[in-house]
Amino acid sequence: MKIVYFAWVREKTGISEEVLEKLPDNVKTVADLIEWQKLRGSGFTDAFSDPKIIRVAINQEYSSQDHPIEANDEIAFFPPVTGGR
Amino acid sequence: MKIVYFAWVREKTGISEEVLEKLPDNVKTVADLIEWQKLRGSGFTDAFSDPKIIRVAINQEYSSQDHPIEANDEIAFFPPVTGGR
Amino acid sequence: MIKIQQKNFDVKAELEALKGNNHSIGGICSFIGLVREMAENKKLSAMTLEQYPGMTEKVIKKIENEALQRWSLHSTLIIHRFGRLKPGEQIVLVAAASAHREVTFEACHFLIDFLKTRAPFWKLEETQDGNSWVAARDSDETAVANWKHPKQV
Amino acid sequence: MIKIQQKNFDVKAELEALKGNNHSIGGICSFIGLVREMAENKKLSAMTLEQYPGMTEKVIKKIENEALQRWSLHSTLIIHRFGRLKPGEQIVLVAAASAHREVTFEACHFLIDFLKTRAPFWKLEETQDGNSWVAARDSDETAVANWKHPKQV
Repeated sequence: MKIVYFAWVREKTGISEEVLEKLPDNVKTVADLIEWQKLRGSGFTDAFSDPKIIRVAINQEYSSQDHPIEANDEIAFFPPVTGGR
Repeated sequence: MKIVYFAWVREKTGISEEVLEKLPDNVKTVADLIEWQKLRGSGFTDAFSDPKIIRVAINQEYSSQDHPIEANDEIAFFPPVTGGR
Repeated sequence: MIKIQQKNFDVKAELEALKGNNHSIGGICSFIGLVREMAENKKLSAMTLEQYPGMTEKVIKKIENEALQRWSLHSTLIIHRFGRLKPGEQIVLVAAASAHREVTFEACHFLIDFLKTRAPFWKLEETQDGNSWVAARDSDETAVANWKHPKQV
Repeated sequence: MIKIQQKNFDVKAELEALKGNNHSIGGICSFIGLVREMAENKKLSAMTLEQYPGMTEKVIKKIENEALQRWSLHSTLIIHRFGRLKPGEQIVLVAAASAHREVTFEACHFLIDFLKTRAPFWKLEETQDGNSWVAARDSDETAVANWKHPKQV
């Protein structure tokens, strides 16, 4: 599973992208993944402390946090977008 | 009095601008002037045959046809405008 | 800024001049009007725009002033050409610059709607069937009437 | 046409390319977004736009397709820059070309509203107080929600 981070989520975790080979069996949805991220250390705990303000994309499509995830997915975590002008 | 003509009003009268030194005493409004114009010959009769489709400006301001006219006025006759795009 | 001219205009240069060195501008909405090749079912070879010199500037100045009163704008630009133009050529450029994007759209739309129905220009179309003056359209008057009721932004 | 790029763009050249040789286009409405010097009450020295390469193009392609389905347009153009930009610099150019002016305004406005709330870009502002990420605004979500109810044109 490839995970990418943007904006302040990237800054807090200190990682822009990573590949996770194996996740615990009970991590089945985006929400499960967020709970698991919180346990990875201070930067992650801080980044994911309030899941409501985190946005998610699975394979470059916006997704809700109750969406299931699969081993080959590209999961992105980021704040609400602020493009345009 | 200076009179200017635009678009098909100009084409029909055959005149783009003219200065009239003296008008009959009973020509007091734009409408009176239009009635008088009709009597000036075939081109004018044609141009002013239907006053409803003629637009008027007095001293470069849009005006209604019941507006009084004065000796020093610049009176313009033209079709509805079609600028812009 | 108002320019009534026969020659063409350079959109980039004109919009840069509109912006100037003002770094509080967040957006510029612009509209470019072009000569269309087809006029109803006839193919146009050219179009000639006649104007009322002097009155044109006065009328457009009023339209511009109304836009500047109605919205919080940094600047507006209206360039209208006259003379003989071929299909594909630029006729008109209207632009509005402001801190916020919503008002640039409103103001630019307002300017072109009023230009269309108030500025003393007349269009003569040349087609294979001869020349004819373009008639005013009711839909343009309706567009202007709609501005009298404040729009929801 | 969609371009996600670091370098600046030339509005004239881009709009001419959008128009091409199509003489059935009657108008082009465009919006240029610029970096503002003041961010709330702080003076900006620069702004850095971060994006999600790949997803950006996908999302914008969808927005463009929706506009092309919704209105009768000849072509649309969306250019969005990323990287570090100074106050006064161009961020985004959106344009819509059509036979008729009303739809160019509607479509161009739609494109920028959706770009603002859907395209995966994030803005980092640099001020004398340090760097901070720009938060999303409720008013932008409201603007998008309004497009779900067909607007009066």
